[in-house]
Amino acid sequence: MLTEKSHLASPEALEIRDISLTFRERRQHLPVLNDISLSLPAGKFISIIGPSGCGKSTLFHVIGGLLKPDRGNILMGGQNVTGQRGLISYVPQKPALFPWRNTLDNVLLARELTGGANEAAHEEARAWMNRAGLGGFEKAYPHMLSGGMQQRASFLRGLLAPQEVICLDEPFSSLDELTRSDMQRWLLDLWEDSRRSVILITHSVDEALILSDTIYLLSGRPAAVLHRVDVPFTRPRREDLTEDPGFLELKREIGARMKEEQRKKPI
Amino acid sequence: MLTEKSHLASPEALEIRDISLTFRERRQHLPVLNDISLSLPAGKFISIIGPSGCGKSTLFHVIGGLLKPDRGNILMGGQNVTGQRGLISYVPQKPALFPWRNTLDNVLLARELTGGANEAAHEEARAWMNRAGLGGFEKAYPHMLSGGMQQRASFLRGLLAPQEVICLDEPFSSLDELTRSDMQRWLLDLWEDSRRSVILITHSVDEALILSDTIYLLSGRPAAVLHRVDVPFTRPRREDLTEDPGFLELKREIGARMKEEQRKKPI
Amino acid sequence: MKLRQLWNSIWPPLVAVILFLILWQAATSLFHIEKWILPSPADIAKEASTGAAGLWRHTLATLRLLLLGFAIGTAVGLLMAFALHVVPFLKSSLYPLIILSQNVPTIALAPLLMIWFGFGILPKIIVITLVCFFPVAVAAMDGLSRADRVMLDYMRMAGASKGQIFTKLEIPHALPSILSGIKIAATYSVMGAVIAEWIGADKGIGYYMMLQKSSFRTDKIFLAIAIIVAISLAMFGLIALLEKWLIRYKPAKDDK
Amino acid sequence: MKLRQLWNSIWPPLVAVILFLILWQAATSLFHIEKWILPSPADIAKEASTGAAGLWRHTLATLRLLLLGFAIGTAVGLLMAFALHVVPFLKSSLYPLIILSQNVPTIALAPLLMIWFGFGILPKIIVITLVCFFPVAVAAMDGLSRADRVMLDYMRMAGASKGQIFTKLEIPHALPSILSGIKIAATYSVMGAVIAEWIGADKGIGYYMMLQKSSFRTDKIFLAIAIIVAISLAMFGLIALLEKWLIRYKPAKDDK
Amino acid sequence: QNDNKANNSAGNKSAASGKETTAALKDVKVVLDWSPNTNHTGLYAAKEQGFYKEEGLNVDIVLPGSGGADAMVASGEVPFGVSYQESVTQGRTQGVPLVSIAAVIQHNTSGFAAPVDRSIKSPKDYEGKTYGGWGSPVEEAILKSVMDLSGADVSKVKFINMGEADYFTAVKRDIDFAWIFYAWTGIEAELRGEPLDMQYVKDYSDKLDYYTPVLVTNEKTIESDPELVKAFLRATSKGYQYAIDHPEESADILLKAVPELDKELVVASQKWLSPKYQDDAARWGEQKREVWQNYSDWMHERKLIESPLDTDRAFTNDFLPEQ
Ligand SMILES: Nc1ncnc2c1ncn2[C@@H]1O[C@H](COP(=O)(O)OP(=O)(O)OP(=O)(O)O)[C@@H](O)[C@H]1O
Ligand SMILES: Nc1ncnc2c1ncn2[C@@H]1O[C@H](COP(=O)(O)OP(=O)(O)OP(=O)(O)O)[C@@H](O)[C@H]1O
Ligand SMILES: O=C([O-])O
Ligand SMILES: [Mg+2]
Ligand SMILES: [Mg+2]
Repeated sequence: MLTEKSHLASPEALEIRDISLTFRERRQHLPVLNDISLSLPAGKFISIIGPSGCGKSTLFHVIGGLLKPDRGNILMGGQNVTGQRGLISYVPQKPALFPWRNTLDNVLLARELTGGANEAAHEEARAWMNRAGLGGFEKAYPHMLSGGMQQRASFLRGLLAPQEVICLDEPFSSLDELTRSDMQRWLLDLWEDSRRSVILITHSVDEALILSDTIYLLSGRPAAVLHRVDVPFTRPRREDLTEDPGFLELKREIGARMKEEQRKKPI
Repeated sequence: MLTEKSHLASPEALEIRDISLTFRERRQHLPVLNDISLSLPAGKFISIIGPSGCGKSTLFHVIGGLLKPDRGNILMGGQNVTGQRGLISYVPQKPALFPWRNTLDNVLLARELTGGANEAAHEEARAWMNRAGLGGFEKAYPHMLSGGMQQRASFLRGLLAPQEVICLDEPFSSLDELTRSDMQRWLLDLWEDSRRSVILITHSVDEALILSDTIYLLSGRPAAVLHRVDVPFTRPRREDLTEDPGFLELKREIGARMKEEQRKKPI
Repeated sequence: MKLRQLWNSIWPPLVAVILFLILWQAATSLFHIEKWILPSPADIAKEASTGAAGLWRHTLATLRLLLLGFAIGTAVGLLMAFALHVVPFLKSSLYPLIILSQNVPTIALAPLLMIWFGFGILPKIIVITLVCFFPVAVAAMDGLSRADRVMLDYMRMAGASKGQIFTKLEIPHALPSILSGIKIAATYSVMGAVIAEWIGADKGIGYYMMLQKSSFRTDKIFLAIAIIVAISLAMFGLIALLEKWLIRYKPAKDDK
Repeated sequence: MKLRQLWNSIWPPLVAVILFLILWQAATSLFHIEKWILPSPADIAKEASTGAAGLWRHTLATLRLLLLGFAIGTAVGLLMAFALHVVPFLKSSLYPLIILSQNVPTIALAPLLMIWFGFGILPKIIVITLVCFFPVAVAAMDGLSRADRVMLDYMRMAGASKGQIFTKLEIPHALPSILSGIKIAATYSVMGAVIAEWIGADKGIGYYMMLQKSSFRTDKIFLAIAIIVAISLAMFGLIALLEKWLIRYKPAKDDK
Repeated sequence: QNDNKANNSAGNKSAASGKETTAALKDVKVVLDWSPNTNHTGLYAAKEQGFYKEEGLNVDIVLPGSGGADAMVASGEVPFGVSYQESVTQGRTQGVPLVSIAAVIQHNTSGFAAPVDRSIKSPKDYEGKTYGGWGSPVEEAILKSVMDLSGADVSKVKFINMGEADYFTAVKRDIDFAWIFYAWTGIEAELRGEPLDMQYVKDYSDKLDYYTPVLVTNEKTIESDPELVKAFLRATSKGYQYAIDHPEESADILLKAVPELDKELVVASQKWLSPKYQDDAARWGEQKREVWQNYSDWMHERKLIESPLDTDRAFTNDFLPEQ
């Protein structure tokens, strides 16, 4: 039925259909994803919020083809791509920079993988590193960067990858609020320019509300979609949006829903 | 002179005096700490806020004796302990769990180092893991934990260490807001019970205001103390403190100061 | 399920070995290679079925020698690596002498050993030890010195003593390297024992081979080699099992 | 500054070697060890000063042989490790045969090599290759299979092909292991060349030693050993330099 | 413990033992030159027949391994060993205190051998052929002597070092002829049905009829315990006499002591060799001064040794039993 519907509608950039997954290690079973469905229309920005350990990163691993779900499918542009890799730009939760590459080469890695690490890419990477406060650290190895600097390098690496769909797993968690909002604004600018489709995991309701068109609230483990929140604010979003009463109201509502859920299943 | 003074006053749990440090790698010099002084009175809770990459973690490394400052001293209880190790309980920015130890054994590591990993410690660790939502993951290896779960394990490891002074480097950055405030509340409870002295690095002004007696704002690299903010709220702090007008005012003020600083030196 | 896993790890090498034997058999009969140049597997098997009884004694002697030598060699290699790792000055100064120890050929060493230590088991153990300790020591030192920086920093910050860093971080981290060195040493220990027996023995596979060589009995030499190979494989397999058991924490390569 | 670093890395081994030589000299004169059992360093030095001219030719021959053999052995070891790593089925099936290759003693192998390949350089290269490839292959396979899980997951998620994972992640990650294997192989290659020369050669250090053995010129044998050791140390040192140059990214052990 | 062992074996062979006492036997080692073969039969026979025990000796026959016997004996680690005239000569000129005390075989049974299909009938035929050896200057000098005496040119022989390969393997490829002991390799060729042509080196010059192998001891033992040397040689001489008189039984003794040896080869070799131990000498083990002198002169002339040999100290017949 669902399949029928989506074939009629214009294809989504990314559609996640009834994904379930259980980790099996020896005799232990840990159900992590429970019938998750969500969709990312082309050119849109969605966010995922859920308690720590509920299965968000695991969901990304399924989208990226790293893990095979027990049930359900991943569709991109209407095509079943479950288990296929290389279709998304990915910013992992841990920076995972390669210690033997300097920061510039790390930033260029994803571009290299798709064969586009030419002179122009180098220039672009340099410019972006400057923008992200990493100017002068092009030749520094990852162990010489601070935690937040590593995270920014990883973020740039993901942005420089050419794929349509971008999956960001808590990309700004180690940044101070100013650097963070600077990065957010920049991400929005880039996104508005290129109209790529973004899916973001975040623990910050503010961040989700500022950036996204839709927010999916996940339950505790095994993660299921608890709520889908459409963010009504017009774009481009105002700098002072966070003080808008509507914003605060929505924030409070999301907070309440999460709290309610967590009360049912304490973390 | 300064030395004289502190000998007269009651000794602070931790005092940082005019610490300066420059990273020297081949021909490159990177000044990171610029004459930093701050003090942590016994039984108090202070926070450090500063832009990403300014030198906060480096300061912790100096306190912990991992790095030798170019100038300045670290004092504990009035004694010069510059370069001495093992005097603090430490929660690093990256979890740094040992992949060959299961989570329980990782949590017990710091206790083991001080020779106190007895049956009681095991029980305590188990209870705390339950409390932190890690119940059932005692035997899981770190790679089987989510990012936030690893962070919580690392946090517990630090709490279980017996030292007087606790240094926390962004311990809650990967946690969702509910889990985070749960951990914060718990940390406060523990601290109020045991009256250990805590120094916390955080990017969240809310967090700093909720938890600490004093907040130090650091400038961009090389980090210097920009401002010292005494937090006036009574303890125990109310749950709804974040909606208190005084709280919001102080938060806005800190935000403004940081913004002003960052405008001078763009990240 | 477990049985199936076992079977899955056994059949590929089994097939390879059987294929190898078939090829060998085919080659010897196809090219009419004479038995005293290169006996066919069938010749060796025949020899084994008739003349194996006497070999048992030699096999046991060699086994005893090599297990003792391997144990001592591995222990020496580990202890040396530990000492040299803990005292960096020792490491930089003694490394040349360690390499030197690998470059004294048996023909120069054998008379010295015999003169100093007589005909007993001691000179033989020394030879095996010399062969075994080196790969273990090099691999262990390399593994020890490559402990993860972030974890090392944590340990130092947490006030871990040198000894604690060593036992709780560096050793567990170096374990895979060490086992890789021990695997190499296990393989060499068998040849080491054979060579040790050449420098003077009155039993053992090495002694047996020497006698067969002087009687031009190539088929018996190859029977001895088959036994050596079997021992080597067994040793390697045991270390691999030990490795699986010791290093359980690793994610299966393609889990889920 | 740089000079001082160099000096700091040179003097400890120098002192150790000199101490070793002094002890040796003292022992030989203290215990009246005869020259034909164990010559003293002074004897060897005297021999070197008078009789070294003729050795140059042999040294060159051995050097040529061992460099070629070492290069081929290392290449074979690496290629084998790469192939076996990329095709896990190959790995599990061929491992026994690789171990087998380390268990065929020279006395059985030499005649076969001679019959198949004659008396040229080829059989000798084969012997050195057999000696060298094994530690390289084992160390490389171990290093390749231990690539960091988080980075591996990233590479897969980012759509890296098997080849890209191999060249951009697994190889750089395995490099320290590989170099550790190559270091072992370099040390062995020298003895491998000497042994290869024993199984038939008309020049080279191994050949020279054999002749001196039969005319009781122990001092000349030890002179040959000194040359072997020098070559070995040089090889090891070169690999260590290469390692320093290739693996620059590591934090200095005690930076700041 | 030694007493016990001695008593047990003595009990089994009480007939052979004249002095059935509990007096402790003296432990003595003899180190061979190579793996056990029919050159050593007399030693095994003397042990098995109880001749050593009669002399109050408990003899242990040990293998030398790759180190060789000479260093063992010269250093005093082992009192007796098996060596060659050539080694003793070279060793002594280097200050190695070896002394030859008996010739195991009277005449040199070594020579150059080739499969018959190479049609090498005399040293003249070596020209244009390939010789497989181990690259020592002595080989080359011997070959040159032999060829010179037959009016052939040694420079027309191609030398190859065949290292570990044996005669049978070597002649399969590239190599035409090699230097062998007939008693072992030649007999094996007969047994295999691979007939060979052989030129014994002794047939070409008296100087090359040197002793190979010989029994050796070191100067220290001679000086400090001449009675031991005498006793050892008395028993050994009986052992070789037994081997001369009973080829088949003595072959069995060798095979029993070293069951790994090839039976056929040992028996055939023993039958061939037994008459050659004493041969034309007055008693087994006798060494002639001119043999030592001739060969060392020959070596010195060809610069194979650096200084002339003090012949009289290199060997002695003094410890052989009286006729
Ligand atoms: N080992 C090192 N070698 C050279 N430079 C280093 C090293 N460690 C840190 N730095 C530099 O020191 C500066 C401060 O790093 P630090 O980790 O202290 O920052 P931080 O304030 O903790 O930042 P964040 O909030 O991002 O964690 C950075 O610019 C970093 O590049
Ligand atoms: N390889 C694995 N094997 C077994 N269990 C795993 C594995 N990876 C993750 N898990 C489990 O799956 C659950 C979800 O993990 P996941 O990393 O997806 O959480 P998350 O939602 O991203 O949390 P966080 O916000 O803390 O990053 C956790 O309970 C974790 O223990
Ligand atoms: O943290 C947990 O959700 O278990
Ligand atoms: Mg996650
Ligand atoms: Mg930091």
